[in-house]
Amino acid sequence: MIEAILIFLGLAVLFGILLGYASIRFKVEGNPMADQIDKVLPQTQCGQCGYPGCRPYADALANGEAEVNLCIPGGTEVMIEISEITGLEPKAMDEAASEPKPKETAIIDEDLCIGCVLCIKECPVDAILGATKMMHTVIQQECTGCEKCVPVCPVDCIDMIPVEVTTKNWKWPEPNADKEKGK
Amino acid sequence: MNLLSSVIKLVAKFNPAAKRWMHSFNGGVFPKYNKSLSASQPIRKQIIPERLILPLQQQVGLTPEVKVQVGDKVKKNQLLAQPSKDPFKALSVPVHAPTSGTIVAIEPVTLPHPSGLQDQAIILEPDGQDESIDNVLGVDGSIPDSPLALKAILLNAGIVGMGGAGFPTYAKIPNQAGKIHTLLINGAECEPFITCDDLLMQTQAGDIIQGALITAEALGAERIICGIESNKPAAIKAMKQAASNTKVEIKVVETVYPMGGQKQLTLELTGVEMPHKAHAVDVGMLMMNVATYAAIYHAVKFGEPLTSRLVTVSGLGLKQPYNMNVMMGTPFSALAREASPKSELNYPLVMGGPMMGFKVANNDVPVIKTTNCILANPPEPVEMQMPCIRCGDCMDACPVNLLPQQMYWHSQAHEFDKVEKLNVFDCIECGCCSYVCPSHIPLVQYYRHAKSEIKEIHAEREAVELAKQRHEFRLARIEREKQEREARLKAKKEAVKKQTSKSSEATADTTKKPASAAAAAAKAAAAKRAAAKTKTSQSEGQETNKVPSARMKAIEAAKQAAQKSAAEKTASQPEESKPKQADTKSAAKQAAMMAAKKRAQAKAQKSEEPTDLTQKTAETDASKKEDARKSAMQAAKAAAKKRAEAAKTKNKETESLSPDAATEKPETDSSGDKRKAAMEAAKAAAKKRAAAKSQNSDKTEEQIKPVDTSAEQTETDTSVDKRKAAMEAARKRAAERKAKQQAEKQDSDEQQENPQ
Amino acid sequence: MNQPTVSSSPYAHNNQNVRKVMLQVQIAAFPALLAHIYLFGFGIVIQWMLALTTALAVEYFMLKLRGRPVLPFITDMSALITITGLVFCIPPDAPWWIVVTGSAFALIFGKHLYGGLGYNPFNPAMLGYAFLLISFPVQMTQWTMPVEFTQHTLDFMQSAQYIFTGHIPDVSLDMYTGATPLNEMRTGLSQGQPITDTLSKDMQTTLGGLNSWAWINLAFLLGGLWMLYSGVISWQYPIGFLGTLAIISFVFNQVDPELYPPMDVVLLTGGTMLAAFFIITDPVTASTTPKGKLIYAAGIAVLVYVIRNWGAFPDGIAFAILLMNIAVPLIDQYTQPRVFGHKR
Amino acid sequence: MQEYILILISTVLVNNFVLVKFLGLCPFMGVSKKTDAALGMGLATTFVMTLSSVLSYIIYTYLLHPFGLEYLQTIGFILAIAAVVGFTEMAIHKTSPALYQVLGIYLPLITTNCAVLGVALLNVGEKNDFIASAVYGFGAAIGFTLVMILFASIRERVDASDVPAPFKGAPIALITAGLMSMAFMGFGGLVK
Repeated sequence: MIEAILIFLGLAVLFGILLGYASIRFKVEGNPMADQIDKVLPQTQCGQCGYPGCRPYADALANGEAEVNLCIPGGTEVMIEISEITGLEPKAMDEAASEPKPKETAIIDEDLCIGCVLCIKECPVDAILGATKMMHTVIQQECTGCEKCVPVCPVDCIDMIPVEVTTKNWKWPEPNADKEKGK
Repeated sequence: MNLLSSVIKLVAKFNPAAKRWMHSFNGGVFPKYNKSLSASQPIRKQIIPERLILPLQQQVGLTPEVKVQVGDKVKKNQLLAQPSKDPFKALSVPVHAPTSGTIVAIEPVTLPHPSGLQDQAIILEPDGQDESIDNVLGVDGSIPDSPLALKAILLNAGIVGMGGAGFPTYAKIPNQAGKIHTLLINGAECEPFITCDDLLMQTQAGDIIQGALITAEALGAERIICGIESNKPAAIKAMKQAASNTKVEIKVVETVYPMGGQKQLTLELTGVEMPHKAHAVDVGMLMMNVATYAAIYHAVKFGEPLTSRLVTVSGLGLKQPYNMNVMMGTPFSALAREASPKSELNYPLVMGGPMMGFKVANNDVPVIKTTNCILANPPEPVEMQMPCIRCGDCMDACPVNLLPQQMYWHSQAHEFDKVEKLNVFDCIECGCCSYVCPSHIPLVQYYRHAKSEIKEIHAEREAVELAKQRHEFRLARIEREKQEREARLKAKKEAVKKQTSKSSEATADTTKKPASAAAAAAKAAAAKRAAAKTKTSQSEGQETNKVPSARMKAIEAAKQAAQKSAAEKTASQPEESKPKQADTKSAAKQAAMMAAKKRAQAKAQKSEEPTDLTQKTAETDASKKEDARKSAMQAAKAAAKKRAEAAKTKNKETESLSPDAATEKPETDSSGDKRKAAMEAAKAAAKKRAAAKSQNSDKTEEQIKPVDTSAEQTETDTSVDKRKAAMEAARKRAAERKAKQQAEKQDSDEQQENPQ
Repeated sequence: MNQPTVSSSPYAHNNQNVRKVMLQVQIAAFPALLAHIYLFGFGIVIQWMLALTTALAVEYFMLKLRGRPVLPFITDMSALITITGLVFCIPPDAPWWIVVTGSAFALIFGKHLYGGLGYNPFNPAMLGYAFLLISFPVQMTQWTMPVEFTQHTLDFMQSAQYIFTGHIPDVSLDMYTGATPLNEMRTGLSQGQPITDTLSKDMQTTLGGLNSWAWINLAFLLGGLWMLYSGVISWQYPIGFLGTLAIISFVFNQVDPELYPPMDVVLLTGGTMLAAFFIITDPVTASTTPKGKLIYAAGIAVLVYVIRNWGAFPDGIAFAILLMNIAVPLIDQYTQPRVFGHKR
Repeated sequence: MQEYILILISTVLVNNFVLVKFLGLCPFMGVSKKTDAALGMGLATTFVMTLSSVLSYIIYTYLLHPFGLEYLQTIGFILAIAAVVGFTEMAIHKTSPALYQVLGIYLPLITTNCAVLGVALLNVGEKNDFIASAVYGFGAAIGFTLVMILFASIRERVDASDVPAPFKGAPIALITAGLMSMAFMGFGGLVK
């Protein structure tokens, strides 16, 4: 009996020392998970997740403080990717966000704009140009379509318009996308 | 060699696949060529249709700018549209009138494009006279002595690759002579049905050879090799005859599809396998289609722009297929009607051959520079698509050695990263795989779909990265501004304290200080500033109105420089790479915004009076100053922002600053952030200018709306050298920025250069 | 039709289709079928019809259950190829439920659960065969003795009776069933009898110098050569398989002829030729890159030889093929050909 | 020498831990969605298995057996395995964060991987000597890695297939595993 206790005590101490050494030798700084999540997020900086931007949400996710299904623009696809990274259970998205929307950008109706600069302050990527009392303009290819500027406009002059299809960005449709597999 | 080929021919009788051993690239197919349908017919006389449709948007590059108006009478060869930007970078070519007539409309029409989308086009109603302007390009008929001279002619003639890709020919040619050692002539018209190159070689062999010789001369190329498929004996004979006594070698190549592919024919003719992603220039070889060479000859010798081309009108649905020298813009339906269709043309025509062409969305689409064939094949019953049985026939047929069935497998499962890894971008979309597929899977369409998806994924990834950077930058800026504001508030409080104590003592002393104090607190509450200013005497404004206007000029100059640099950024891209449309757009947008801002500025000036009233401030002067100052501030900020954007991740310190501004505002200079200082200076300047304006040129300001620059000029004749210095500094800065940007641009371009 | 669906080039086709390919394979199996009937009696015809009925029923139900169009897929003849491959592996006078369960298992688990034609990672015929071999070893190793031993074969009715009832009145069946040569070699070896002895005993009764197993194999070879000629199958499969098998068996036979059978016996016994031309050439489950095909075929050959000589089963064809099927995705991944313009 | 080769063949092919003994099915199903992850998991398990089978041999032969404490072997082995796994986890976390990320929860799960404990226990049961123990553990791990990679590559292919809806995902993976197991029966009898 005493041998058993001694042997197992010895083993435990031995392994404890080994693991203790390893934890010092192989110390890892930082949380690589947040970076990884940040890469997956759509970077619209829309704040619809309740965090002030994509990075804060990623940090919160990495620390296990947030749900996986908060990213509305990312939709189900991003949610699944997040759950794969974090190892959390995938959760259903809100109904509105389950289908990814076609990409839209904000367009300011320049006749209506009163130049209040409210939208400029709101834009998370500095994609709106303009000055007080002057008409504002959205830099189209920098707009992430976060829609943050839409509610703040006092005269409702901002519209979300789907990106126009031209011969340059036209995509070949997938063959038989309609029939065959009803995925 | 001969023995071997005869043995192979013998084997091929038993096993058709043995024919594949005869050529140097993998695979290939042997479709029914049906070339005799149109090749046996003589070239028909040109028809002048009721109307010509000339789309502005070309295969690649930017949309050129229209130079005519609706109702204009034009003559043949007259310039109708021209690239607005530096054409050497815009990758688009001018559009010329194919015949004389009237411009009846400029409106969107369906394009000859697989998408069937619409875009702007010039509609020309021919008058039937066919009056032309001779030598519209103004050439003297001599051979251009440098690649640049040749490129200029090719650009003005609007010549693009006529084999199919439609890439502007001038853009394929390197700027220095001697870069190309071998010039290749592509006479391997491998698509079934098409015979236009065949007939061109038969009838205009001399022109083609001359065109090649001209090009070789200008580029300093030593060898000229022409590859013609063995199924065009008449063309071979004509070309051999025309090439005798010249350095042009005529090589007969095997008849196999896709022998006419650029890389395939290059390998066959020279034994050089072009590395993927490499351009012709990289291996010192340049290949062009026979029709392109003929067009070069006509442009260089006679100054004729490219306004017509030989087109094959063929197909099983036509009774009398033919070839014709067709004017650009002729609707397909008009040409098909000429060939007396067997039944009503209620099925879509195909532009190009059956292997690589596409069905047009509307049979009235016009002939464009890349239209080599109009095919009318009545629809056949489609075999049902079966699942892929991985038989590997597609792999055996693929001329690029890809694994089509694996690419298909992943494409249909939407695993696009794997498709990309299988080198889908090396696919030339020749259609061999679909042709042999026993399961009748539209493989090529899967790859096209996958390619556009992958491209979008990449673009999105880039956009995400950009958005992230911009957001992070914004956060940093907000943080910085917050800190600075606090610091400034503190400084200002002290200043105000001092000031109040001083102002009671001597008014003369304060003339300078309040200005600087106010400038430092440019972002602080307006009321406070107004209060501070009311204390200062009126003379301040008058006194400073000369110096600040110079500063204001500096801002203007900086703004303009920024604008210019933005424009140049797009323009100065390396010409062999396709320009990022986005950039040019953004430049245009920014320019537009500048204009808009100026207009708005003017407007704001105009509405000063009513604002004043509503604001109900005691001193109208002060309020005026404020309005103008605010707007100027915003403008300066915008300029600064743009500058910041350009510099982006680069370190901020390197940015040099106008020494004037720095010395003038020692307080702000100490803050360390030079850009900030510049902004500060600009703001101060603007404020002073506004003050000056409000006193000196109220009336002129109120009148100007569209041309405020001129108004500004009138008031800024003073302190010339200061302005010069400021402008010099601004220019330097702009140049620096430009260089940086260009470097970045080039980097990114190299990375994302289209592998095709 | 206001929104015409965009269709992509090419608009030409060489008019080959899956059905034609399958039909050619089926035709190529005919010489072997005829030889089989002559040598082993009509048992195989009954088995084949049983399997066909089973296949039709299974295909119909599975397609219905999966909600796929029945007619085009039931007529693609892939099931026919599967059962043909399977039937040749089953003793001609095995009980009826053997072939029924075997082909049902092959088609359901081997094909339809993976999504039907084109998606199955395992060769269905061999899956069915392996399944039967493991589940019913006794029935599967009791082969009908060929005609050179029995002098005459069972006629159609007798075979049918035997298959369905398990006995035939007035006929002693012991003389009609026995072990295959491969099996005999194994038992001989385990009893300390050298291979040469077993073989020479076998060779006492021959048909024109060859036993009937060799004849069947030659018939398969004939059909296979025709398929090669008509381009239905790639040359890499049979060449890689037979070549490797020949080399290994030659080497081992040189080392110890007592223990290892000679090359010609290895090549002409069991299902060697059936596998070489009909089973491993099934492109769905085989590797498809040019190099991969050779590796795949050679791998099967090695495994066949290993299992035949040292394993627990007399003929390792089924397991060898299934094992290489498992490796196919990896082989494909690592044997991609050099793409034009790319360096290795 | 021949003995070790036979042990190797036996553990890798004939008595494959996953497909014949049906041990370690949890990571076999869990980490086989991607070939890279499967390879990583296989390598990690190889490390753990070899080390733990040697360690458990030492513990058993020099500590438990002399004192007659054989009845405590399971708990002793688990202690050793847990320590090795903990060490491996930290090492991977440091050296290959990507792999660490990919392996996710399955890395700590090696601790309770029945294959690892199985190796240790079976090894003792086989009465192997020291080198044989190492070979046994290593062979078992190689067999595990081999079928992991093969299975993962097949799964990648099957995932892109038109599998009927009720069989998508785990069901078809289990069927595939079953069929693979059937194929591995072909190795039966290679080693007596």
